[in-house]
Amino acid sequence: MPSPADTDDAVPRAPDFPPPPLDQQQRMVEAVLFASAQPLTVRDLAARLPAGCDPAEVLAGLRRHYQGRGVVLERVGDGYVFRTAPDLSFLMQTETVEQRRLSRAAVETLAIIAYHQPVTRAEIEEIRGVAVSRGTLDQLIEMEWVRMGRRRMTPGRPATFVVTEAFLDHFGLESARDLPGLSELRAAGLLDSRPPDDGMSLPVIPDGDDDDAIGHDGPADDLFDDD
Amino acid sequence: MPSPADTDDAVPRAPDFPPPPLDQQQRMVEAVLFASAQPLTVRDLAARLPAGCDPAEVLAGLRRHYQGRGVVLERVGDGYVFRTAPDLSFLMQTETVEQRRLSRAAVETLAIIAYHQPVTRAEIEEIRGVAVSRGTLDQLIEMEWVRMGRRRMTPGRPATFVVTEAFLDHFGLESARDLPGLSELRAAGLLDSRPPDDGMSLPVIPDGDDDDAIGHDGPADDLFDDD
Amino acid sequence: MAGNTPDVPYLRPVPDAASAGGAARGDGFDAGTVAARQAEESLIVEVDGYEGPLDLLLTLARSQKVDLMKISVLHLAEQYLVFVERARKLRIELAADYLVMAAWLAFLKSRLLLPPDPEAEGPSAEDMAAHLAFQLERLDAMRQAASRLMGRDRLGISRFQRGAPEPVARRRRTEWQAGLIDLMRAYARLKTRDEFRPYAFDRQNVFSMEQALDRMRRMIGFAGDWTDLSDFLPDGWAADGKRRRSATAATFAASLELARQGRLEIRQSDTFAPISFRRKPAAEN
Repeated sequence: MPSPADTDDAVPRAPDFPPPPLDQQQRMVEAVLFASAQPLTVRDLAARLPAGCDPAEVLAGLRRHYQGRGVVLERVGDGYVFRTAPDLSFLMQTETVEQRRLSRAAVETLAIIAYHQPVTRAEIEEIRGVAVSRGTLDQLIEMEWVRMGRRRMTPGRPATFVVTEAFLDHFGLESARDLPGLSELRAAGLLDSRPPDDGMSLPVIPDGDDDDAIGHDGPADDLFDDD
Repeated sequence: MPSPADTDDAVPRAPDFPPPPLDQQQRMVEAVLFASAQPLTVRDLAARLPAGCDPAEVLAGLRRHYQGRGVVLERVGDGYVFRTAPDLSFLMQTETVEQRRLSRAAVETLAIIAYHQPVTRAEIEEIRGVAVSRGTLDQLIEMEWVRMGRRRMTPGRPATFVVTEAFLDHFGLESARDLPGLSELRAAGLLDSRPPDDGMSLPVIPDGDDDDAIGHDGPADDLFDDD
Repeated sequence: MAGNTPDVPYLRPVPDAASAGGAARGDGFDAGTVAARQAEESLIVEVDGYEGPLDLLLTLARSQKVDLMKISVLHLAEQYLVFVERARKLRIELAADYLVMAAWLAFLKSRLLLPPDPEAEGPSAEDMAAHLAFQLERLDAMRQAASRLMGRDRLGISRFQRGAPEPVARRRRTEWQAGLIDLMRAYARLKTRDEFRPYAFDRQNVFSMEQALDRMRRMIGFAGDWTDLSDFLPDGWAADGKRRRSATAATFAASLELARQGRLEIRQSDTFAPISFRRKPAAEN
């Protein structure tokens, strides 16, 4: 078994023991770098390889061999290391996709922004009849379906909200103007036909943060359940 | 960025988004396999690669590419993994993993399970002529070289034992069919399970839980010491 | 197999003096006998290393220096019995399974030496011998397989995994499920909210027939004489118009139900005149 080179050794190694051919040296460097937990320097490699090997030369050849492959030989400081090719780094992650429904508050807020954009938060609250929580708007902005528009030139200069291209993309709309109008919604049967107004409407209940919590059409249905 | 394959998706991915060319797929498989210390199956690979890729197709080419290199692509059961070429082990003193010392009983039991799998504990005892201690099997199971197989459909429904993929990986076997000398042993009838007729079987002393205690510090342990 | 506990070694250690003395007294025998005796004694000294009778048998079988396929089981049985006999002479206490094996082999030996008994049941002596030979060969084969296995290019000894595996980052991405239809429904709901919203919040102003029935059942017992409907309305419901209407309607409906059950009488002197109730006297009985 060849012993590792120990260049500083006082006794020179038998010079009549020729170093392995370059392609064998390349295999050796390849294997050693592959198995190593840390980058290895030329000196590290020389210490591991049989006497007479020339790691520097071999490294250059190895680097060429891996050029354009899925794995590349990188230099890190003084050391060399195999790494996944940078353009393939996307393979080094797995993505788990979680399907979730938007909360009712979020859908309603989104709908209002889509139909009324640019719209201020106060206007959204007026239409929804409840306060809009910071979280709901943040979520829609984070999803990139809603973004801030221009400030309204009214006292307080409130921010407005508009829908984004990503929103149009997701919902398959050319523009927000393509959203069907109320009469179309009614024609499409999307408006529930409820008992007519009996003039007993109540004032809007101002709401705290959790506008999600209100049980919406629950109680109304129950009242008329008893046959 | 290409999204990961999600073959079971109800909505088929845009078919106008063709899979990458084969040489790119090979790079990708190379990168993913190179990054992993454990074998990955074709299915694992497909889950990581862009939709439409066919890892099985590029694996053969990749294997050829690494033939004779310092690092080789090995097949382990259903998986594929890069390992350093065995002839270069002399370079790897630094990486050599201290192997847990296996008792002679454990090594023999392992071999019997590998060659006779699925095999019951009673059958192992019949072959070895001594009781198999719980500890020996536990050790092999803990090392993840052995696992429980199906129960035998015979009276008492005894558990059977089989070897694992980690076993194949450790011993550099593509499959249990590649065990050395398997076909010769089979041809010689030495792997037949011959249930001994009454009066023919040699006495096996049924044992308690810990016959491992026998000869623990005796010579038996040393018999199969590595090196 | 009573008396065999796993902790008991198969053989008690041989006192040094006994074995050394035995070997020393080898003078005078011819060289072959001395070698044979030494071989046997070395077997005994090593007996701690045997993993039971089959292991010992295999070692003895190897000393025949023939292919295990051609082993003489008769000879092997004799070797084993000699071994056990010697152990006894050396005052070595053999474990029970060694003695059981000795008895079995003695039986096999006698069967092999006697002419076959045509009346005998069970396997023939040749079958038993063949099976023993098979077991020895199989154990030997498994031992060889084990050492070949351990001699393979093992992971971490000859073959190595990637020293710096690259981690796979796990990312969780949330895909929000919302279609145009959800959006339009939500908007439609908002725009028509006023049409049905009151019902959602009007529960406090509605006195249900259940509540009215409950209340009247409790009250009617005390109403011995005609009592006006308005006296049955719950506290605080008579002042507000909406609540009064709801409570009046519910109470009247409840009274009809109680009248139907024969527990109550209803009286109204004229159209739009006040309605009054009393407990139906018959209901007392």
